[in-house]
Amino acid sequence: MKLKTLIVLMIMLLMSYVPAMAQGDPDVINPEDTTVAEVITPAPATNLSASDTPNDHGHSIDLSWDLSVDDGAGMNNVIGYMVYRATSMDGPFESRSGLLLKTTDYIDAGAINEYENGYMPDHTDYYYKIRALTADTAVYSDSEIFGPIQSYGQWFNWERLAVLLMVAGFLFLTVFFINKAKKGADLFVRRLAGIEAVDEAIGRATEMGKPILYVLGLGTAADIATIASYTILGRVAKKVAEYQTGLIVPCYDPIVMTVAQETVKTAYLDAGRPDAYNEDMVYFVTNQQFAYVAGVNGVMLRERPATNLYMGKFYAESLILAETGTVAGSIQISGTDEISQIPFFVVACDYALIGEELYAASAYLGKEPLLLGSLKAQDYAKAGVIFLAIIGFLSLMFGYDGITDFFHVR
Amino acid sequence: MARSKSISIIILLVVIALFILSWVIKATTFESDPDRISLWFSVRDAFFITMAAFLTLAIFSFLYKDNPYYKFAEHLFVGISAAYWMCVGFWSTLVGNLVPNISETLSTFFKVPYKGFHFTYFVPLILGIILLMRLSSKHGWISRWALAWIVGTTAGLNLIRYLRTDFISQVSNTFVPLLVDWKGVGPFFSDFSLSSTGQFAMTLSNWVIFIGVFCGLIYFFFSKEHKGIFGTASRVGIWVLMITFGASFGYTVMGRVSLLVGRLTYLFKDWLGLIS
Amino acid sequence: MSSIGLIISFLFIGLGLIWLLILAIKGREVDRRLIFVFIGIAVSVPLLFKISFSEKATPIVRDVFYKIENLPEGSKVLLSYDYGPSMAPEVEPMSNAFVRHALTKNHKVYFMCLWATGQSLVATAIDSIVKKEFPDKVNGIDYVNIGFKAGGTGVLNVIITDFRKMYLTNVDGVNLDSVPIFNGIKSLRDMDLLVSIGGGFPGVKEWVLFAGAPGNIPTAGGCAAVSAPLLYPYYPRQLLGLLGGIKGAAEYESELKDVYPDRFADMPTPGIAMMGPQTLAHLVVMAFIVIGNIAFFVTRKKKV
Amino acid sequence: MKRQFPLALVFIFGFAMIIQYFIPHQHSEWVNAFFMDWMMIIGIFALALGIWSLTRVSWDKVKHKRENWQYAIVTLAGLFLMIFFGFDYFRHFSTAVGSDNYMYVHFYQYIVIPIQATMFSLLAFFIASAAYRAFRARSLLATLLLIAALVIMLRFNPLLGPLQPVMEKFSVWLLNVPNLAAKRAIVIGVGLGMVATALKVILGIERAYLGKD
Repeated sequence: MKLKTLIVLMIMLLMSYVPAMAQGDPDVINPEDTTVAEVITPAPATNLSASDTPNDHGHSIDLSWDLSVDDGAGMNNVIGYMVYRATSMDGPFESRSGLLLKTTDYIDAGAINEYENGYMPDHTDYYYKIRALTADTAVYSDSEIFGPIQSYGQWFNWERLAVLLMVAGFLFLTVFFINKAKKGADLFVRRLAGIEAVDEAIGRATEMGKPILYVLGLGTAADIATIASYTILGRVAKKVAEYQTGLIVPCYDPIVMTVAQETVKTAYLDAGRPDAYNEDMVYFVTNQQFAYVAGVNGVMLRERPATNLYMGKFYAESLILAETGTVAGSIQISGTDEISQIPFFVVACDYALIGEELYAASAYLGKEPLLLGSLKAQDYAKAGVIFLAIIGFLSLMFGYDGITDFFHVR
Repeated sequence: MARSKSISIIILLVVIALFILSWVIKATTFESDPDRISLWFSVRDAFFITMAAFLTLAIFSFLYKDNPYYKFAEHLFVGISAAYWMCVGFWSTLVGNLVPNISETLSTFFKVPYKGFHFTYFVPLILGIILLMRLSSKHGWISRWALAWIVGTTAGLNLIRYLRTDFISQVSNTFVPLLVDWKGVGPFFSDFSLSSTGQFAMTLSNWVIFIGVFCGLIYFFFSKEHKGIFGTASRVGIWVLMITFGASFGYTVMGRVSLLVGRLTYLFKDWLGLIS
Repeated sequence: MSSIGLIISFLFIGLGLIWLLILAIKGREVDRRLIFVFIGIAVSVPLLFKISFSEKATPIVRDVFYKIENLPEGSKVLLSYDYGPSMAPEVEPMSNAFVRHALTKNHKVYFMCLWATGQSLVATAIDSIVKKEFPDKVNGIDYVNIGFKAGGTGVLNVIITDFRKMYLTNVDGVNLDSVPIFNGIKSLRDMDLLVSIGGGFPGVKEWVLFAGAPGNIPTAGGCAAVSAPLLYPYYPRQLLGLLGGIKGAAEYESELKDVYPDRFADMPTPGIAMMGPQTLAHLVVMAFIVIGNIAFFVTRKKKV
Repeated sequence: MKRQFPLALVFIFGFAMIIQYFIPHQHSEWVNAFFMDWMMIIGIFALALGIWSLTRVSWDKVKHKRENWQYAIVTLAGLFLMIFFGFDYFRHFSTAVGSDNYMYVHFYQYIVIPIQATMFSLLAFFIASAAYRAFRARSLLATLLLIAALVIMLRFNPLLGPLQPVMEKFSVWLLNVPNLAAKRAIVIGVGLGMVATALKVILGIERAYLGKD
């Protein structure tokens, strides 16, 4: 009974599709009329096969079959299919899908957890059949039953092999070059104007007796740009402590604030000036984009910092900050990986680190071999990308798309 | 000094007078509005609309120079917004998300549907409390455990996420055919057209993309001196970057002007009633 | 009225710019505040005098318009308000136009938002447009608002397989199973069109990457001008069309007025109205760039 | 314990997160799902620290009568009034969405929203002043920047007449093609930088943020 209502409902749902499909007599859909109409049992779907869904967490089975010969041809009375499943050969079978139109495959996925509705346990024998339905709820035909089949989770997602190879390759490169650097190999690094300017800017601030403003941006603790910014802040704070210049770090995200406090404190300790550290150098303003900007603008105009450093994630506020900084007469150095904001920093700041340069900056400032090693690894990876791109072009030219497929990660 | 002080007091008095004037006028115009049921409502609504308008003007005054009105609006904004996010966070995250997963008593107290006990929600609770240990000068170092957890998890999770969503998809999208729909030299010239979906335009675009990406990447090389051919490529790379930045900048002007239009519409329409 | 305004503003701005040009040739730098004054005039005068220019929809906008136009009546259209009040002036005209268009075509409209700040904006849209202009449309049958859930892309990951894992009720607290419009709707895959309005994160890009592309669901978007260049690459394959900034909104509005001249005769067209200030402001910015360059070359010559 | 344990935590959790991506098993999927939830909850505790910091800095200003101390009172008053209204659930408590206290809602609507939108709209002025100052043909790079911006700005200028559709097409091409190339180059670089930074953090090479003592 329940099944019947379900099918009636499905058919009613189908009504909305009828104009688009332009098949089947709309009158037949009315359940009351179907008792009169004479319908012949259609041919069943054939070649049903099932297998565990690959590269997943289990609780799911892939099904495929061939269309009934009466679907869109022959007697042309099949309106769609439904998937049925049972835990034994003799049933009871329950429906697992809605009405599937002209479909030859289906993924039967259940809930993962026992407490959820529709839980589908792994390592259980399942039997499947496909029912070809006609407009008459009582007239249908079932395919042969396929089974038993079990679902289970895999331990490795092969579709993501490309990512694993990249991570592993990059990890190897990084460790390799860091070791090389440790052994004293001289690693050349080209100069980056924006980073060299940081040193000068700290010196300038000291001469002028004015503080340095460091803005970590709007990134949350979950952004790697913010992590990169902590490390730059660490180096800047250390120099600031050595030169005994002031440092102001207004924060947007409270977690970022705590990390930044820890970073600055460590830097002052490293510089041998723990006494000069003051908890209120790094403070929280507010967790709201433009309120934060209003607050930082105020600091710029009232404290008149000699240098403003913007490092991290920035959004629309980038230009407000940079223009106010210009009015205040500060030297401004920025770095962000937020592509839509780089143009504004490039236009309005004295120096702008573009994208990857932000991530390279901490290595530059530290000039530690360990960190320079990772820059070398980055370069090799870029060379690898260029190499791959060329191989990709060539292979596409010869009509082979295996390489592009390999890098197509779902 | 005394003179500038008296001038600023006069300005303040004028501002207050204008504020009251606007409030009164606004309240009387509301009075005739059938939607507002009582005098009290019109007075109250008129106050809020006038305040919003004056705060808008206070922020605009910043364009001239820093001044007490901007300072007032700025400080008020900082305080109120910080508290607002605190309250939103408390109600939607702690009450809406944490409480229903850990305690039935608290769920009833806050009138949220209890979802059942989930021990996993104790992890953030404990980490949050550990983080609060910062306030203790003696045990503050314990809070680093929470920071370490956050930074470690973030680093691992985002490393993968960016590799997947941005990096690899961009790399694989770079694999574009450099000869679109190539059928030979003859057809290429005989069907030559400049239409944007035509073969020539598509091929040209793909070449520009290829060279742009290639030179852009060269520009980002750190461990090699940008000299010779390498230097030329890197220079082409920065050209492409600059053209893009200029284009983005030019494109954004439109959006920013729209925002200003929005604010001025508020002033002209909702406050002054100059336009309908 | 509008022609007087046009003359006044052109006179004002034109003469002012010529004066500045003369100053520039003499080698004087323009005070930034003067630039601000010009921008202020260029934006407010057209607004006060209602100066507007005619708009014609570009293909990228037409694609969205005719997608909604050509869907069969009663199709399911999901509108996600992924923006806050600060972005509203730019993208609200778009969402209003989408709502009007979809309801006129008798589509079923599902409102939601990925931004907490979108909630009140959806409510405003329902109160001021749906209830006032479409009084015969019934909440729960013709449209529904399921509101906001925190989690951004996480929400999309869930609702692409099952709405009910994320949303138990609509905003009024009614169980989704008792909302007629949700009958037979399990996930995003049951929608005929997804429209995300908003330019930040999460926004159109996330809808494409986490819902439209994996679920193979037609996705259209409207976004702030700043994010449009970043979204162009997804058009037309993953994104069937895009309204970029107020210009996109104006084009959509004019298309709507062209196709339904009677229905929308009195429709407010904030998008079109905003193009007047846009055009003048762009002229002013360009004029200042030119003046700046003249000043630059003059001073350089003097130094040499 | 003070230094080694956090580093170990970073290492273990960092690698666990990387590995879980490759395991489609159910035990790894909830880790991903819960992380964001957890971060938000921790974020609220951290926000308490933030409010504490804001209060202390403001109070310090008032106490020592530093420059502009009067305005610090405004901040504190706004903060505590809003917190008071926001937590006023005994009378007005509605749902988990938040307080629906009249003052709370109206403060948001008539103070936060207008100021926020106005701050944002300042950009219209700043974008003009930045363009005036920076778009000068000083060098080849600056000239390229300038020309690209002008071309894009010209695209919907009705005074341009018949040239307008050409400009429109060209600017769309500019946004579609070179823009795409530059974006890809930046994204690929940024991706590598991120991976490098994340690896340095996980391997404990970058540890400035973890304190010293």
